[in-house]
Amino acid sequence: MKTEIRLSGSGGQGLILAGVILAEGAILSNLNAVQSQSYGPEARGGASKAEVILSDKSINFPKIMDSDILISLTQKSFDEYSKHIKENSIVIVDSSIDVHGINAKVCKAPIIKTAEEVLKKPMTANIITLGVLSSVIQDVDKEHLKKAISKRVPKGTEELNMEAFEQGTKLIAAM
Amino acid sequence: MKTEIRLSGSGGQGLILAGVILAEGAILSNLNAVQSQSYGPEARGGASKAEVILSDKSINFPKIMDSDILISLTQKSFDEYSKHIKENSIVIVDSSIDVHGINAKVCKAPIIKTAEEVLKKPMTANIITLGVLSSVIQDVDKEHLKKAISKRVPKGTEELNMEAFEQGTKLIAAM
Amino acid sequence: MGKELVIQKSWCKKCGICVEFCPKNILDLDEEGVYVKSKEECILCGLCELRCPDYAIYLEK
Amino acid sequence: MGKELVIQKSWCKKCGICVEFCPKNILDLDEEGVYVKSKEECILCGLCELRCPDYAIYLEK
Amino acid sequence: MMAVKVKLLQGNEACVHGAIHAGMKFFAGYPITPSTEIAEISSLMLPKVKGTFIQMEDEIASISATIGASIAGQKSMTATSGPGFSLKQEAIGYACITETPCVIVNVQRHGPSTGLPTSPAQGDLMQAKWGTHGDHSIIALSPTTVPETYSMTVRAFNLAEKYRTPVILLLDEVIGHMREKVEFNELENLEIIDRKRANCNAEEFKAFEVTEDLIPPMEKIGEGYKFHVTGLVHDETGFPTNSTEEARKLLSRQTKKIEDNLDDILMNEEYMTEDCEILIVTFGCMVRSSKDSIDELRAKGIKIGLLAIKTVWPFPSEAVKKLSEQVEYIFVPEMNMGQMILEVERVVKNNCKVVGINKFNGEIITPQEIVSEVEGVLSFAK
Amino acid sequence: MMAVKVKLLQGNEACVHGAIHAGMKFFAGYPITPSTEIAEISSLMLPKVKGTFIQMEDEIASISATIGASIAGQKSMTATSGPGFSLKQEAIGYACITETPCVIVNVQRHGPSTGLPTSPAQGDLMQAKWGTHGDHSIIALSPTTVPETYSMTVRAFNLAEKYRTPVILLLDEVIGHMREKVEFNELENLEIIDRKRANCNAEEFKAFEVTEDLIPPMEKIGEGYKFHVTGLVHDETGFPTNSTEEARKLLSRQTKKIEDNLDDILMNEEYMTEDCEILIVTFGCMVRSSKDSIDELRAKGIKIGLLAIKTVWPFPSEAVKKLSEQVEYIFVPEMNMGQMILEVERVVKNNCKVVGINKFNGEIITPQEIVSEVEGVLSFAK
Amino acid sequence: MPSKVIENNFRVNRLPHIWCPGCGHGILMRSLAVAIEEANLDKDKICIVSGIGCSSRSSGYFDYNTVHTTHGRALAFATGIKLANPDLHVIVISGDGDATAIGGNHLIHSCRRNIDITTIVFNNNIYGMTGGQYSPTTPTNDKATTSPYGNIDKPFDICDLSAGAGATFVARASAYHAKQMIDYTKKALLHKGFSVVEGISACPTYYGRKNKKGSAVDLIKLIKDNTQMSNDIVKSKLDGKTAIGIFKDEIQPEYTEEYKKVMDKF
Amino acid sequence: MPSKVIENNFRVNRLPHIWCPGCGHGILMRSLAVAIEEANLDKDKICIVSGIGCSSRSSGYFDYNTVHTTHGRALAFATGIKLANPDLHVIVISGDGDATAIGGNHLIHSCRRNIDITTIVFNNNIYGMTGGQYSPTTPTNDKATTSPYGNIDKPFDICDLSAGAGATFVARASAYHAKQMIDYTKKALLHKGFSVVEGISACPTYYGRKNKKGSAVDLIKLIKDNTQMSNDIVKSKLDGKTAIGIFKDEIQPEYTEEYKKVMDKF
Ligand SMILES: Cc1ncc(C[n+]2csc(CCOP(=O)(O)OP(=O)(O)O)c2C)c(N)n1
Ligand SMILES: Cc1ncc(C[n+]2csc(CCOP(=O)(O)OP(=O)(O)O)c2C)c(N)n1
Ligand code: SF4
Ligand code: SF4
Ligand code: SF4
Ligand code: SF4
Ligand code: SF4
Ligand code: SF4
Ligand SMILES: [Mg+2]
Ligand SMILES: [Mg+2]
Repeated sequence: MKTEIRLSGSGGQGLILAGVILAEGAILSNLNAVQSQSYGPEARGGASKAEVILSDKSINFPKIMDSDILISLTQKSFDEYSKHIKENSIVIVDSSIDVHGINAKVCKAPIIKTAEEVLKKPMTANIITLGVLSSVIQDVDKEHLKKAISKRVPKGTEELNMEAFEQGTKLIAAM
Repeated sequence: MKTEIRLSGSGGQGLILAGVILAEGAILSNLNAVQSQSYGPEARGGASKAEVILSDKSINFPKIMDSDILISLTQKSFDEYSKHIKENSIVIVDSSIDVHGINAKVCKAPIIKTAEEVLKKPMTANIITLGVLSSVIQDVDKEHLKKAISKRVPKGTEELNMEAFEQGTKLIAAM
Repeated sequence: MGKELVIQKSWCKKCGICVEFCPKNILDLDEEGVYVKSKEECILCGLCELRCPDYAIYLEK
Repeated sequence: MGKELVIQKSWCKKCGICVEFCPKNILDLDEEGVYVKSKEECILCGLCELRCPDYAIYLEK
Repeated sequence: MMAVKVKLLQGNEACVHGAIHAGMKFFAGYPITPSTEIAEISSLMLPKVKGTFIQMEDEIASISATIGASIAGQKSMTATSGPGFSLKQEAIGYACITETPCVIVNVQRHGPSTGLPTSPAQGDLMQAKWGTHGDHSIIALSPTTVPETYSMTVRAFNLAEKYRTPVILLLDEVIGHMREKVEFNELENLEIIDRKRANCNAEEFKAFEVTEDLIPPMEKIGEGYKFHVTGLVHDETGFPTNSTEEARKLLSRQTKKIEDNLDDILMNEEYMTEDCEILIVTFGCMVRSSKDSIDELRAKGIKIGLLAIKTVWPFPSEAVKKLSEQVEYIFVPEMNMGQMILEVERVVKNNCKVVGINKFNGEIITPQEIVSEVEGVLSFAK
Repeated sequence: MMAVKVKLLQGNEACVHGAIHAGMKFFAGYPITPSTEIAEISSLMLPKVKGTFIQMEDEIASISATIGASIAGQKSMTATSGPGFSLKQEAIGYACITETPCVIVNVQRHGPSTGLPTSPAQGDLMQAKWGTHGDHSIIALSPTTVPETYSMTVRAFNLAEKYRTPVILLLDEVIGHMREKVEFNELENLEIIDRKRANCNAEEFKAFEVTEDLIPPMEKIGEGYKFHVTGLVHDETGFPTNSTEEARKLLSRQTKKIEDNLDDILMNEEYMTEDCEILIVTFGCMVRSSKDSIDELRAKGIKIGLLAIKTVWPFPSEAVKKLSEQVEYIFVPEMNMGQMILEVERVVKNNCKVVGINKFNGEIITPQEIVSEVEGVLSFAK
Repeated sequence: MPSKVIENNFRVNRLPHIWCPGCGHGILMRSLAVAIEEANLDKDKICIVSGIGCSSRSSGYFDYNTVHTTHGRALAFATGIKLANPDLHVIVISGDGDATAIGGNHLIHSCRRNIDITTIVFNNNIYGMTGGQYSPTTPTNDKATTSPYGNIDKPFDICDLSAGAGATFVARASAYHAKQMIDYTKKALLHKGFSVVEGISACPTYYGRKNKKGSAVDLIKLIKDNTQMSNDIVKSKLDGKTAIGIFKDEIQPEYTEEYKKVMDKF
Repeated sequence: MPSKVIENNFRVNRLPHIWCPGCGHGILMRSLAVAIEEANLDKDKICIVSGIGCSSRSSGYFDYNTVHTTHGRALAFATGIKLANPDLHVIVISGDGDATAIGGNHLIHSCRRNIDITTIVFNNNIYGMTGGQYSPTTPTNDKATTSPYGNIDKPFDICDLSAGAGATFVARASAYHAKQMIDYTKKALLHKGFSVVEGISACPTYYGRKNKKGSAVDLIKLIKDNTQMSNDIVKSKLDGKTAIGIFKDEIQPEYTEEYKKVMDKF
């Protein structure tokens, strides 16, 4: 079992942190995990991408060519990375994204809207995303994910982010 | 024909310049010449040594192992370098030097005394030395040596140095 | 002077600096960037242009 | 104070500094280095020691 | 059953954790991508262990302070990337000739010059050996996983202390920035080696004594053993000398103390080499791609194995030579224009064919690329 | 008969004379033994040819100013020795990636670190190739006589201009400080090559255009061709790009422009090789000792010859390989712990035996030492 | 369509620049362009030289001759460029780290030589490009990624340092004081000798965030609050303010002219 | 038998030193030893650090812990030594070239940090070790082997520069003013923070010869003639003199103590 997950969006959305938390949740769940990201040519803004590989075996090559699961929070990142998905893979996108002609199981979820309107904090989009993901990736224990979240998010925002996570888990159920 | 000449003395005596002038006189006389010196570990004072190789063929290895002609203006340099002379070589030393048990043709000349007493300029010892040498090294034209002297000595001291050279040539004749 | 306020919205990075420092307080941001709330009130002082880090707002003849 | 002028001639580099700056002008150089012309005139001021770059002249009890 | 302590760490993070485990008490650095996290995490962790972090004004100052701290008796480290590594070269030579233990991390990025500053590469391998002027020996280590970055940093300090020598830790952007599971139980038991101290009194102490093991004991400043350290050629006492014989002795000893201990210093990993007819020789993050490619090629029936070189300098000539006698081809995948391959070629002579697989565009070589390169060469050979 | 113009020049002096002949109009340096005379004589001569001399605050500033002056359109040079050469490494990479012609002189002295600062060595050979981080090509030349120092400095400028690349002139203390006869008549007629200028107007100008010969034309600042220069990976326009494909293209082209022209760039001298069964391969001042030793060994009936390598980088693999097929032994005398021998070994594989003759104590290897080493090996082999 | 001053001085096809939203560097970069316009310099003769850093990326946007060099060494490269062609207007753009950390020595020596180069330092009190480490101008006690417990270093005053080292024109303005920035920069460009204009900038992404100083707007307001117009650096400090003004403007022998006199001896 | 102060502080078996006859460095080196005696420092805790140059060779003669480093970097090494063991008395000996040319950046940053190190600069206005090239302190118009037509550079005032960069104790004496040299050096050693004492030296071999300024004695007399006792650098310059005095002496937070506070948080 090896799952290759790509989280993509724009600079400030915190998807790298989401990837880190996912990987941490996974190792707490006794899986192997490798997380990596590509930095832009400079630290400034622009697109952002995190990659996480989960496996029960050891993981060598640390990068993802084609993903099993693609998450895109922006149209631009979707257009770019939907080109690099495996057959029969899963694609999770924010509802704002226009998905066309790809051969995958697509889940649209109102991630950004939930962050802005339900949680009133746009920066929670990354943790909501994790909530969504947690419903798709069964091997990673939700409790471990939560543990990883509370360890990695800024002090004082733990509760808010727990709430965001819960909201995320509900989004996919609601679909 | 290859002649290996070592000029040795103490730091301020200008023997490197003498070596350079000798080499320059030699190339003006259509010989090949290589001049080199060893610098101390630092530029400060201490012993000084110049080496000149003259030849009508091309000269490869630029250093001297054992000399054909050794010049020493100080006891210390004589003690050091008289160990490295060829058989039947020529050794020219200042009269102040105590020469003992070496197998060479030794010429003692009052170089320093001449500089101090006749020319009243201790720093002319190097050029006096050249005068002495010029009588020993026949292949280098005296006129070429003089030309080299007037080119290389500090401006304004040309005449003084010509006189020093002439005095030098006389020293050996006087022996 | 016949100058006019011009906005090149595609260059606006929505930092809000022009909005804050407009002496007439007539600028604001929307999703895509800066816009003028009431152009007629603009006194063409050029402070927005002076301080826009992205050259997205300026006065031009 | 019971001090005395000492010279370690082997260390002297014959720069002449002590000679120049001795207030009593009682030092001089020969072939081997510095020497005292008239020790009795020495006022043990220590200026020679202070400025000798080679520690060849000094006062000692 | 003992609870397994696991952490998700970045390579750069693991490096600092390892360093602190090894006893690092001083870090001086200057930020540069992709090594910056090593400085950042050091600034966070060192005060907690009564260690010192300082951000110096540039890379030269950083390595100088690092060497100074080690002379003063603390285990010390600096970290940088290509451009900074170039700047540190003069001082690396000083650490060599003064036999000052310290660890210099270079998290390699694309070059030359500023190149693609956030992209990975392995273009500083040769520089790690030859970057400073004059003859000298150097130890350089290159890990392939995050846990290994931890243990290898400990090892870097240990080798530095044991052999009184600077040790270069050659990471690359891939290893430095990836996060991976680190299991601490074993790592926390890693042995720690401290420099040998004098076993004589201050009067008898010679700071660069020629001992039987060729490694002079090293004292701390401030404890009565007043000694002199210089970048000039020096004799056993540590004072400069112009003796050509002392120069010869000094440089010979400093080389020999490394060469006599290759058994201890060299470290390789072999993977499926027992029966292999084709061999991959590589290092750093390329070991990861190579392992995947080997699994794939083995599945296709190709008898291929791997020699993963962990101590990249001194180069493990004997290990490579031995395997070269067994195989027909050696492939050397590198994220550069061909550096380790030069050493491999020199060592294997005509024993087998040597083929480079190179990428120098800021991208990691994929297992697929290795597979197809190997298959291409083999099919062509048929 | 034309009057023969001869002068007695020091190697360092000949270097400056050659540079001025080649059109040097800018020198920036920082004093260091044994290269200092190059700065001193430049300060004396340059104002007379309307050129500029500046003593900068350190070696990094010196090479940076040198590169700057070349970008501004002047032929420029800097000179240093080991420690300074180490410091210049970062900027050398910048000159490589920006393809800025300039000449960097390293008058080698003993190392590592301060070593024996006034004694000769050849310990920076590998550093000349590998000293800076990241992949790059470099041209390095090493003369063996004073007249050759003159002509080779001219050649260094010519190659720099022709191939838009920094060129390293690797002198050693022996050549730099010895004085020898220089006959000017021929030297004064040496051809001078200037950088290729654009043959288009400013609008069409691409500062890093991929031309057929792979060498982009180079314009001067201030003449209307407004261009951008960066140490980042850049495309033909000269502006930075993150394209991995452009990165590959850039580095490939910069390597290829050298490798495609080895015929023009490489330069060796063969001495008594026609019938030789034993070969000496060496460079710099060691060529002089070797020639004398060959004369002596030939007199004893030993068929020995010499390959004197003048362009030390790129290494003349083909020439060495070819001769290695003819001989039984190659001896490589070097005033270091064995650097060129590594290249020789790599290239000759099993063709013949390779033996190093090394001295790293600050002394030149004498002809006698080479003779006895060769005789020793041969008698042992019998 | 951008404004005239942008179109006339920038490589518009490379805009918008890479800097973060609200980064003060954009304001300072425009100020320089306006100053160049107003100083009426021949654009073919302008050469912009920069080091490495967010600030130093500006060279690529100007439509003059532009040279993006190595970290800290811009002034050394610029010295070579200026000496090789004294007709050029050589302008160096640098960051606080580039100019005063790794590049500090080249800065003080350029000041000392009084070579006719104008240096603009975009001072955001942080290393922006590498993600927010403290710089030699980060105020004591401030946080940065390498001073998680508060910075214990004492900051340089760039103007003080430059004046002390011998620069003959020294001034400071800011991203808030863009008018003054233009004015001082123009004067610096027209000054014969080595001139330094410090432009206080703002890095919302790292400096602002690390120090909880709010948005880009907040940072610009902070500049306004923490400064006062004054030509007296020391007195302003006593008021707890940073002085905005021209601190030094004097004429002394200029390096390339002095060198020309040497050449003219022959 | 050398004098007590020599015997107590030097490695007598390495004397006489390598310097030329009349070299001012010898006088300054003795002054430092006397100052150390008078300041009553624990000699086991003294660490002398030097760079490369004639002046920097002095480290080898002192019978303390001594570290002879690379050219220009002594202060960076010293910073590491001091931070690794704050109990040490770290003293840096440097030349004008070592401290202000290649080492200029480390000097100003050490000043800025106010780290408790005492730096003595043996300023002979020339690079002595390499044979007489001009340095950043060579007066304008003077000759050197690299300024055969007269130096066009403007010299640094080492005290000005250090004070401007943040050193908290700054003084100048000379080989002529050996008493003051001892006195100021002693004060510097006892000062908590970064202290700089410039000692005007004399290089008869290169500086003297190149500038036809006569013998070692003449050079020392010249120092006497060209200086005046004054604590005002600027005013002295107006008189055409170099000031001998203490120019700055203030207490500010010291770097290793500040760092200790960070450690003490845990
Ligand atoms: C030799 C070298 N060291 C370090 C770096 C990494 N580096 C790039 S920019 C920078 C600092 C930038 O700070 P500053 O000059 O203040 O510019 P800013 O980004 O804040 O505008 C550093 C440390 C480098 N590129 N080269
Ligand atoms: C990196 C490096 N560059 C240059 C040198 C050569 N060098 C040695 S000492 C020196 C200057 C010495 O001048 P200063 O510091 O004033 O000391 P002084 O000899 O005058 O006492 C130079 C340039 C060196 N050793 N290392
Ligand atoms: S020109 Fe002045 S008034 Fe008009 S929008 Fe801009 S800042 Fe406001
Ligand atoms: S200042 Fe410029 S970038 Fe910022 S909001 Fe206004 S128009 Fe947009
Ligand atoms: S102690 Fe004073 S008086 Fe006596 S010799 Fe020395 S300087 Fe002269
Ligand atoms: S000062 Fe010292 S070295 Fe000079 S002459 Fe006097 S005793 Fe001799
Ligand atoms: S990181 Fe800071 S300095 Fe760099 S572009 Fe962003 S805001 Fe500007
Ligand atoms: S060269 Fe000058 S500085 Fe060096 S020892 Fe001689 S006199 Fe002193
Ligand atoms: Mg900054
Ligand atoms: Mg000096």
